[in-house]
Amino acid sequence: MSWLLPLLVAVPLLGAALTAATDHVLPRHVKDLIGIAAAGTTCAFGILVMLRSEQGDVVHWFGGWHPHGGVALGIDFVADPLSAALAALVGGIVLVALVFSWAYLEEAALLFDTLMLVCCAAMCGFALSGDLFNMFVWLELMGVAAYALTGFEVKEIGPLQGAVNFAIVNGIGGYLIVIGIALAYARTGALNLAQIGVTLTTGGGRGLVVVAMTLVVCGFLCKAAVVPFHLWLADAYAVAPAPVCAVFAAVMTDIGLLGVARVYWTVFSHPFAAHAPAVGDVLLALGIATALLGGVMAFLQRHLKRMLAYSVTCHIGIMLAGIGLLVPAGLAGTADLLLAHALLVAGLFLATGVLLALLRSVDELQLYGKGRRVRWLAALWFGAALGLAGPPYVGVWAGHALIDEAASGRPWIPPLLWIAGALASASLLRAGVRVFLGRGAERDPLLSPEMREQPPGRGTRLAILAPATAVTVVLGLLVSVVPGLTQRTEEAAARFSDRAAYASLVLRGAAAPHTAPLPFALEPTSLESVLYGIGAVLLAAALAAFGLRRPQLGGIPLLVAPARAVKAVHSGVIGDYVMWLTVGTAVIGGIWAVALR
Amino acid sequence: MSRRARLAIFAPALVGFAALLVWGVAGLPHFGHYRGPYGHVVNRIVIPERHVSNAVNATTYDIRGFDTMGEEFILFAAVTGVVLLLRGSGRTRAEKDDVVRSDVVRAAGAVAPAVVVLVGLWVAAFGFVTPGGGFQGGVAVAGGAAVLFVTLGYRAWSRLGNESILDPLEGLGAGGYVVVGVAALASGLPFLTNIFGFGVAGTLRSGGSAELLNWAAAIEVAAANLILMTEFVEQYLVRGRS
Amino acid sequence: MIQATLLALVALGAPAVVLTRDPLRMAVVNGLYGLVLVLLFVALAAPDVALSMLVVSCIAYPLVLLIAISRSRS
Amino acid sequence: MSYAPYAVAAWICVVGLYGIVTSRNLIHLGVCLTVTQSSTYVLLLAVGYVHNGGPPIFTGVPPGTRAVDPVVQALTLTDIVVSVTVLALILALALDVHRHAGTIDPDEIAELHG
Repeated sequence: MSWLLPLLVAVPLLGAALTAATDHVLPRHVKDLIGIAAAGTTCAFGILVMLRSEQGDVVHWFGGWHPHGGVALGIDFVADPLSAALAALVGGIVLVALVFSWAYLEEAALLFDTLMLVCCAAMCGFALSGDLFNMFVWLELMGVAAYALTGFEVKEIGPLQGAVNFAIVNGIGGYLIVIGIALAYARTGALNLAQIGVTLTTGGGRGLVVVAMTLVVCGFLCKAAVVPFHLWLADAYAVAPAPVCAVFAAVMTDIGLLGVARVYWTVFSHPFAAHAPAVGDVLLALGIATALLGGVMAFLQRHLKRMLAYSVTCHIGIMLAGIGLLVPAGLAGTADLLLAHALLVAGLFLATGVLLALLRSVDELQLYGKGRRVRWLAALWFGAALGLAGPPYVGVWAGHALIDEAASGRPWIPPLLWIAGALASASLLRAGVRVFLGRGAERDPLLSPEMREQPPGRGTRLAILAPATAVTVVLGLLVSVVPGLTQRTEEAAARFSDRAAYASLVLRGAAAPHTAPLPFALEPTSLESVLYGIGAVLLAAALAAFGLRRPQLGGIPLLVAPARAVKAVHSGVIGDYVMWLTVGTAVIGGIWAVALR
Repeated sequence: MSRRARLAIFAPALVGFAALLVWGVAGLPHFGHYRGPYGHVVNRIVIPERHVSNAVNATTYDIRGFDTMGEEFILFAAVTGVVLLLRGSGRTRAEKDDVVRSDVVRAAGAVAPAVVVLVGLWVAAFGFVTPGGGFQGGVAVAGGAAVLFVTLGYRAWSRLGNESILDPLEGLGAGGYVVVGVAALASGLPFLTNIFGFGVAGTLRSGGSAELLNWAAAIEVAAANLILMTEFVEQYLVRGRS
Repeated sequence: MIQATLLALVALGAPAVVLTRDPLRMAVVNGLYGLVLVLLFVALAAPDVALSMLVVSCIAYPLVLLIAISRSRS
Repeated sequence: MSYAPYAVAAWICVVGLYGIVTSRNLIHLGVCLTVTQSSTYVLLLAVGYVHNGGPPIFTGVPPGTRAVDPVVQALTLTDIVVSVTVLALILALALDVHRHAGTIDPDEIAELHG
């Protein structure tokens, strides 16, 4: 079965090479079919690997270079249920995006499939890789393909600026990771995650390990767009074509979080075991700050894609907080949340594509009341927006509930995360009411206009766009009621965070003991999470109503001034972004330097 | 934010960042005291196990050959991206004049780069024996060819730079690397396993199927760089006309 | 001794590149910086890397940079 | 000398970052990125160096000769490819930005965007 692992990367890469080589020979729909077939195969293989890995992690050593005496020479892929599920999700989302773009992007499809497939392969490779430098390679590959996809609409300045900021911030993040790798390598003489982890369990060199962790984690946080590394995200996601945004928002951002979780549990959990709360609390604080800031910024947008981009930032923060709790339940919550969020936000981005195709705009105020006749889209929009708040047994609720459980010792954490999610939902609901129902104030001076986006050609086929969007949203709403999902993610998260078992499997081939099959049932949940879910929906509705009425209520200076200040920080100037990146790295490193010494 | 404000926040942050880096490198072993084990093991085994005398290339195309596959695709994706950005910018492909008109310059320009191309091929061929390999050779071939065709004239250049030759070649180089990997998989071995056995150390074919990967990389790198240079040179020529 | 000298040159070269604000001059200084790096890599017993850096800093960087600069001035 | 190469690598990284933040020209900024990345080459190669070690190429030398670490060299090769590709992409983006905005000063581009 381990032969399936390399195919998760090889199939999309072969598809990419094929579509590029035949760019001038084959007609467009043949290339689209190649792309769709490659993405579909990746998704199917990912699901197979995920099912197989439930009985035990699967390892593949490239080139047959098995480790000798605890020294790993080659590169390995390790499929545990979480990473295999992420690879399957990547394949699935890319599949939906390619199907959507088939009917959406009319003429500009030159080399589009090629880059999407490369991006898909890179995300799968990153999810499965068990080698620190190999992770960096996939991260760079993902980035290079993504920068070009962002600047896809080269006729306008917005996409170009977004791509430049994206490329520079992520490029610097990559260098931080390489410096961290060099430090870890000098200390351990290894690049394999398991081997680095084992070697770091002995010996001193504390400062070096702290700095290596800081640099690698900050590098991944650049990709995940966590405060203060998040500024590039909205610039890039607001401007890329809708199907590209769906892929970026649903899976590419979250890949950075997987990187953080992976290096923490395989490498750094042991050297800092005695100070684990100091490591976790920094991640937790960053997560909460990101979630709240993302929610507030989403509320201050009128450009729908920019709003969605900030809602991604918000949920990334919630997920990071789940990881920062450093317990398997928190990680499991993050995984469930990631799945539901990926499907819902991909659906919402596709919905903005439909809006752009039908109504020629993605601006909340310009579209005021224009969406009245598109009832099906309204239903999907409101459904997805509510699903992101997490009413009981809908959408992201199951993930939130697991995080609540993990944070049981610290009751102040869950409300903050629920409020942040409600803020993001509120902005989407507010936009939905304006666009689809035509209610509320028609102007709001606090929401500044953004660049217009060129609508796609007239040849879009709604018969494909509508089902693609609908399937994604409906699947996302159903994640919380899949029987047995919660138990399986919890089990998978427990294995993901078991450093010793991972190391002995990778370095000595020792398989983990077989676990009993898990039931297919809904797990009983605490009343608390049900109440939080209801509360979040009510709060989101109230905030949305406030947002609709705010201009009539007159200026509330206490709110307006801070809102403008927060917006001013997101300036679009790359120098500012890199400055904040440096500040973030220095501060995180400084805190860890003091706390972990 | 004004430039002054940005610098005022940046300066202390940069000092902190620098302090962090210094603290990190202070924990390194003294310079010149690499402790291993990874590199030492690789140096010990390349000749007995792989019959390859250049340990760097054995690492690049065999032991860590999978990294190199990703690397080839980084180049592939970047070139695809550049093509997308520069070709898609709505400019027409007009007939362009040749840049260099002096025959003497042309003759000199034809001989010198031809030598570079040959050196590039040599560098790529002997990668498993001496320093060099697919990447270095590929860039040299592309660079030589680029100068050659700039001096020989744009028409000759655009014939070579024609996407209908270079794009398939690039796809072939990148895809070929994956195909070699899948071939091993199809014969029941792990991805990218060396399936052709090993040659004699110190000779041209000492790498086994890693040699194939080396050539796939050379083709990919040469084609990718030529496409890249074509796109940029066209930018220059378009300006010369307008 | 050779290593120390080359390291010092690299340490001076980096700010020289960064502080040269005129792009054309910067391209030239960057080429020189690349050559010093090549020599340093040779001194660090890394001929393969030196060769890569050589082809990159003599062929790829200058061509792409010079054209970009000439375009951005029109 | 025992820590000098590491210090030089850290210095290059800091200098490059300074250049990126203060840059007023996207082409200049792209080159500053490659300078920042060159710190990683120096660090990687320095980390794998062995005193009096030869290059890890064993053509015509007796087996067991002292040699430096080949792995960091392979990593540096990949790193160099990454830097070339990122520079090419940023320059291509800069050319398109110039075509549409008439400027490649990051501050001015952001103002245009609003």
